[in-house]
Amino acid sequence: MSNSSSPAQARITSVEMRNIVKRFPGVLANYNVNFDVKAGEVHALLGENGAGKSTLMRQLYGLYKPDEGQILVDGKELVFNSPADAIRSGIGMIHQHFMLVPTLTVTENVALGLSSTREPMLDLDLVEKRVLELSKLYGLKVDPTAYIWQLSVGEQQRVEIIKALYRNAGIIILDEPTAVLTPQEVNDLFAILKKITAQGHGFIFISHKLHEVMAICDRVTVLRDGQMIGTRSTEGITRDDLVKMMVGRDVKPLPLQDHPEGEVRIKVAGLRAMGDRDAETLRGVDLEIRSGEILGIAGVSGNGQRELAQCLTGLRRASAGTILLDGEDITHMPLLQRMSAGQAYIPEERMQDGAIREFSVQENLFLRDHSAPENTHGIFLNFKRMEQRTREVVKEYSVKTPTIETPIKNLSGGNIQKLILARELSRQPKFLIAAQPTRGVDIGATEYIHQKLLEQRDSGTAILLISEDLDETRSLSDRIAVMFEGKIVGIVKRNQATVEQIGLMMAGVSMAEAMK
Amino acid sequence: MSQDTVVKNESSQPNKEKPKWDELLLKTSMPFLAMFTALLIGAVVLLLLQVNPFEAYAAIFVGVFGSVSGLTQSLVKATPLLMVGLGICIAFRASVINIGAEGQIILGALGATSWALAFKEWPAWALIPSTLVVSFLAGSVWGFIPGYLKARFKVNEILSTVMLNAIALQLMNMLVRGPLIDQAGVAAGTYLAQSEKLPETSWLARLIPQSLLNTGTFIAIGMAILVYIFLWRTTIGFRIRAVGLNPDASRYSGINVPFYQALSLTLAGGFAGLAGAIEVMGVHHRLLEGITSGYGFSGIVAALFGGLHPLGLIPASWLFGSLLVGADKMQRAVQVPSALIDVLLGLVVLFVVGSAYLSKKWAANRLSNSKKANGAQS
Amino acid sequence: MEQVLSQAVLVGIITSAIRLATPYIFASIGEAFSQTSGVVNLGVDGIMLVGAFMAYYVVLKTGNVWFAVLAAMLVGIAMGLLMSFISVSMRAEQGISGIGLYMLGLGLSSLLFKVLVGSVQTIEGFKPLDIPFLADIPVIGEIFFKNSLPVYVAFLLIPAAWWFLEKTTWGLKIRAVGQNPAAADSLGVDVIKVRYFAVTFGAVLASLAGASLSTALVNLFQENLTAGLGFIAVALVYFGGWKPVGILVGALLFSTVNAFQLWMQVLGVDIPSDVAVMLPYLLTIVALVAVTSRIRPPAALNKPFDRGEN
Amino acid sequence: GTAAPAAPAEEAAKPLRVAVVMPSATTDMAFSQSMYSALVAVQKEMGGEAKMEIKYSENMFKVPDAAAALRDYASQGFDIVIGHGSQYGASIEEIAKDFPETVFAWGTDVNTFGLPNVYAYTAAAQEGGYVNGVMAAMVSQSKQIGVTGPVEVGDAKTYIDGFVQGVASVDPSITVNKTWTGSFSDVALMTEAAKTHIAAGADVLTGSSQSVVGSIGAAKENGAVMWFGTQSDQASLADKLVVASQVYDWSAMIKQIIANKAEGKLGGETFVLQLKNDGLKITFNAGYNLPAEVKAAAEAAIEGIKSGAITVEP
Ligand SMILES: Nc1ncnc2c1ncn2[C@@H]1O[C@H](COP(=O)(O)OP(=O)(O)OP(=O)(O)O)[C@@H](O)[C@H]1O
Ligand SMILES: Nc1ncnc2c1ncn2[C@@H]1O[C@H](COP(=O)(O)OP(=O)(O)OP(=O)(O)O)[C@@H](O)[C@H]1O
Ligand SMILES: [Mg+2]
Ligand SMILES: [Mg+2]
Repeated sequence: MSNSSSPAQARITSVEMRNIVKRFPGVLANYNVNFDVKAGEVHALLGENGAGKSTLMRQLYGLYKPDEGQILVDGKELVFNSPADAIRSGIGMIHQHFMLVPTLTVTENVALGLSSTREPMLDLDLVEKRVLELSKLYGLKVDPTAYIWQLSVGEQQRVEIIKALYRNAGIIILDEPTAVLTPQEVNDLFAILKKITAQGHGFIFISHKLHEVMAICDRVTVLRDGQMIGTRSTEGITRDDLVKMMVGRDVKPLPLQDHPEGEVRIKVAGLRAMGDRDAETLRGVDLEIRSGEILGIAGVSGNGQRELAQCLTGLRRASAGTILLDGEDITHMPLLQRMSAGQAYIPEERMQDGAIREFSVQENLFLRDHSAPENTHGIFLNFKRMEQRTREVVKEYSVKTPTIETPIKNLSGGNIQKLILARELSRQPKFLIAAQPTRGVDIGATEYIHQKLLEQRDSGTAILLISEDLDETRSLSDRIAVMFEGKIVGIVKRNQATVEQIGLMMAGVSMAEAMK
Repeated sequence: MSQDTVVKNESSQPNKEKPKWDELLLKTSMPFLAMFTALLIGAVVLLLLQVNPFEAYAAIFVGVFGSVSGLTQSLVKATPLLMVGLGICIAFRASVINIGAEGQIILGALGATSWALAFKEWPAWALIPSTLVVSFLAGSVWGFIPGYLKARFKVNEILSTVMLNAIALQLMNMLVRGPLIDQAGVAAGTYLAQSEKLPETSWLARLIPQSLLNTGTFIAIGMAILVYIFLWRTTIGFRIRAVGLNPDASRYSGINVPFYQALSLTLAGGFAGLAGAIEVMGVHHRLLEGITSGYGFSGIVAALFGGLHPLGLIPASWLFGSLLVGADKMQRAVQVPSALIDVLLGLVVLFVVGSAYLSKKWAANRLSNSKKANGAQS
Repeated sequence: MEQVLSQAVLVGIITSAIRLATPYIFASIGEAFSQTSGVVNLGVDGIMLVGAFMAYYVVLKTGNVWFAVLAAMLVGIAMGLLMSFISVSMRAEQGISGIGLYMLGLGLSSLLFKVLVGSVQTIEGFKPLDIPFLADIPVIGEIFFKNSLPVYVAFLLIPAAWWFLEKTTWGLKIRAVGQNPAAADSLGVDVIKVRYFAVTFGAVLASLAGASLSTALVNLFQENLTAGLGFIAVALVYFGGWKPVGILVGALLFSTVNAFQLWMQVLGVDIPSDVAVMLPYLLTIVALVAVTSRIRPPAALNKPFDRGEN
Repeated sequence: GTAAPAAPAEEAAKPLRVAVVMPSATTDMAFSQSMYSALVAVQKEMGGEAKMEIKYSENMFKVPDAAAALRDYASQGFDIVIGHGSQYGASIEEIAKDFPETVFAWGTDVNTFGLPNVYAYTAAAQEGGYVNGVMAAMVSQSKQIGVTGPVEVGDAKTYIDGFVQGVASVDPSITVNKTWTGSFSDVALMTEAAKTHIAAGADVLTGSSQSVVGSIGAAKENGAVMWFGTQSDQASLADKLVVASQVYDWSAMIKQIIANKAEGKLGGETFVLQLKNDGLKITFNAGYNLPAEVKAAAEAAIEGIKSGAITVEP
């Protein structure tokens, strides 16, 4: 690319949004929001699910056009008709769902949309050189020749950052960048952000995790219900203050409680399985979960957690080993049968795997159990009973929906997650697998989901919790199993190990050594 | 969740039920508007051909709606469209595109013909239902093949069904000139590519004298209702729809996705096969070349007109059938080249599919405008 | 049976296959552009018909094949823009709009033929063009270097399309837009524009496919000249895994089997002609079963792009 | 359309109204065109549109549409309604019963269903096929002849059968190779089939149906291969290479039907186009320099068939 291969070019130093109003059909997503960010600072944007954070940022990046209000770059008012305009003005954005083309290489992803020095031919060699330069300058380690599908989530994020820097972005928006990262990756990211900020870039940082905001941000702006609550400096502000601004009340972390353990519910021995790319990713996993116990799995993503969950649910074939549920061998039992045997599953990708957007609340609630005897008359669905049950569940789990016929694509993300939770918990499972149950979910909803999981535990369910949020794992789990390269490195009781010790084990250090 | 969030959600969630009525009106009137626009362009073509468009379009209207024969003809045409369309609907709901109805119609017609000729002496009450079942099975074989290839080998169904259409055509050519050929034609030295006449006991009763309208039309309407019940009231239908909307979530819910995709194609084939049987048993009383009449393709269009809904398909296939009949009438009345019919139909299809987005967008805009006032006050 | 295997027959089969493959290559490469950008265009056959007619008509009236090529390209552009407008701007269900386009093309070409020409007349289209020196090589020259210009162009199209898609900035954009339009959009790539381009370019090639048929291979036009060839061309794109070389293999396979069956009939080999005619279709399906599991379609294929803002 | 403004009505007499429904286009250079041309010729002979009105529906490949068209024409009061396709038989049988005053004619077939108002007609295509075969055998140098066609049915089959007999009558050692493409519209494949014959050594080609125009194109491109046509005069497609065509001339039959009607006879008869009754004609292409002895042999074959000295099996 010609323009930014000359790094000498001036970079923008401030962006300001004034009195932004944005409406969607039936939703006032932003109302009179004022927001600004300067070079050298990290400015946090906080708010519950649906508060309007992403919408505000999409306007800054030219994806949406504001209904009212102005955008000023270095004090000059500009109108963005498309991301191309925003990019040209020096703004970059990294979306929560990465905007990468998996079938292209890192270099090709960076070069996409740029003009080449050798039009019409690509100048991928030049781009690659510059990518390597940037990666050295900011400590962003990536292999430019790798295909995106080969990269870990953290690496993909680094590609996104390089993409923005390559385009000489002065101000970069990060929409929930840490939601998908492991604690290590979060630390790496923060180090990178500090380095880049020091070199005169500014960041907008969206997150639901307040300690992250406190750790890395200079200022914070809170949105609630599309409206601006205020902008504060992070100096001298507490977590509780922020919660109050966001939610309008206090939300306290759950008190940790021990509880009596029951029988062994689930017993996994010597479990092995192949991954998606024809390599063995589960390499002999042994674990036990008792009734009334939450076992948390900690580990850097890609160490077999996904495959473990899939083997347990029956979505992936185990190549060796056994899984016993209440003593019964279910290793090769199809998913459907396992469900009737009392297994439940909250999948990691809730919109992709957990629910059907076009289906109604009721249909989604019976996605798994629609053929259970009580829901059918022969091959016909028993609508009366399903309707009645839906009403009960929606009420019990306070799922906010206009009607039970409403397609869930019209529900907020938090409510969809509650619906999935309701679906899985309301069948009173013996064994529940919960993968990333609160990813991208705001504080209030997170609190609610945690509370429900604990209630379920207390009622005797064995729960396997897979979460990349180590705080969540530590605060909910009775025991924590650390996974590394397809094996369990060690299992510790709650409070038995420090974050650092778990972190060491996640890096592959043996339990004995880590606990020293 | 807390009390506050509940309140918040309530205020930001629009009540989706209220605008339903005008949305529906917009949705239903839009295709007609689009059709009107297409015919307007058609009028220009007619003018270029030195034909008075009013006269031409009046011929369509009067031709179809002005006489019993016009009405019955449109119903005769609508019947196979409806039947094929039902199959397309089922497949589409499972997110499978069935381009193979042409071949499936042929198989159904072949099955019906062979069966009815083989069991000539059976009484009507046994022969008719069994022939229908055989044709359904024959058609479903032609749907099962691409279904199985998709499920087992991930072979794209567009490709395999296109190929199977060609194969079915040759199969019919072969049979209708070989084992199934009308011996009368051989005796007379004409060697016509058609089968012997079916026994009268296999004919579907004609309903109105001097017309081809037969009980097949009722069978098709009955099937439409059955398919509706099947898709929306049964567990299998539920799974088919789930698979079509989100295969991942379906898999995560224990639904065997490839199986239901294959099943939907198999059923689609069966319905197309029935269409073939009705053509043979109700209209021609024998198998002859060109039996599909392109219904395999126009059935797709009819299914779309019907919003891929079995019940919507009933009026839609009738409308589309009327259009086809009317266009023929127009051709005869003003003696324009028959190719003009394809031009008009092509325009109508393009405009109607293109208009769906506009109506969606307008509906959304109306909603947004009506909420603007509310938003500003809050 | 030894006659079947003789060199003359093999040469004959390959020569026929190369000719027969020509329109498929044009049309399939065009469709590959469209599909790589995420748009399934089932209207190829209709575009081919209009292109075939226009080229034919221009040769009939002017005798100039170059004007004919130009005319075919122009109508290709028109048909491509129409398809783009309906499928990309109006976000229509692509399978259906393609069928609409097919009907329009079928009707339009027949109507124009009827009104402007009337009855079948042959024309002097592209003449066989012997490549100097190369044409004199025994066997090879006979097979490859004594064809008409469109045949050469079709085969040159394979590396050209590969180069364009893999090596140019526009090719990169087309690939990206077909895989993840939102990502391309977020980098300032105009998804709509890229798709318009790919669909229209594909339509131009489809139109040229029709022109190659009417002005080089059969030198005439009649109603429904293509006889569904365009649908096979679409199928070949899936077969070829959206790669020019794969498409070449598919087109050659299909046409070789077709040429083979014609030769078998001519040589009086005792197979029913219907079975012979079925052969290419059957074989394509069988071959597909072998290759298909490794092929992944563009992720955004058949998915209209909408930024989500109203 | 054909309907130009009618000439001022000089007479009170209404014109004779004739309607025809055809499976392909009036311009197909083959079956449909042969009927349409005959009708137009008769119309001209009778004194133009004032005397005889012609309406047509072409490309009626779909039988129910054709049936609707036939019925519409009958109910609009047309005097003679022609279903020009063997697939229309069942429809004709039904409709004719409903309109006993209307004359129906259909073909190619021989069945009048025992109805007094239905004519059937067919062409003894094997006769012209035989004559063409005699000539083909004589002009072929390579002793190899190619036949192309879509499918082996109807008059395509009888024509070829006659052709093969004609060839054999001259020289039984000549090989006649046949290819069928399975499609009525796939001209590209038909062209390639012809090229295959040529590559395999054939120097004379023949074939049936509208798609043979592709084969003629191939012959023309080659420049040295001869063609024999059937159904319509195909000389215009390649004026140097078409040797002769068997032409279906339905005009005598049409005139006969009209005359019968004037006498009150509405049907119940089967017409067979034959060389004998001038329904079949062999037209020699003036542009092709046919050796005199070949022409003489052809004429001898024609006479032989007319007189019954030569019998050609269908
Ligand atoms: N394209 C859209 N069309 C209609 N409504 C939308 C659209 N995008 C967002 N909304 C609505 O606007 C509101 C604000 O959404 P937004 O995505 O900005 O929230 P957010 O603060 O980013 O939430 P989260 O924390 O879940 O990411 C929500 O009510 C949402 O449903
Ligand atoms: N097109 C849309 N129509 C209606 N609601 C939408 C639309 N797009 C998004 N939403 C709603 O916006 C909210 C936030 O969406 P989602 O969580 O998918 O994205 P996000 O997390 O805000 O974005 P990002 O990935 O950039 O952080 C959800 O409530 C979702 O239902
Ligand atoms: Mg967001
Ligand atoms: Mg979010």
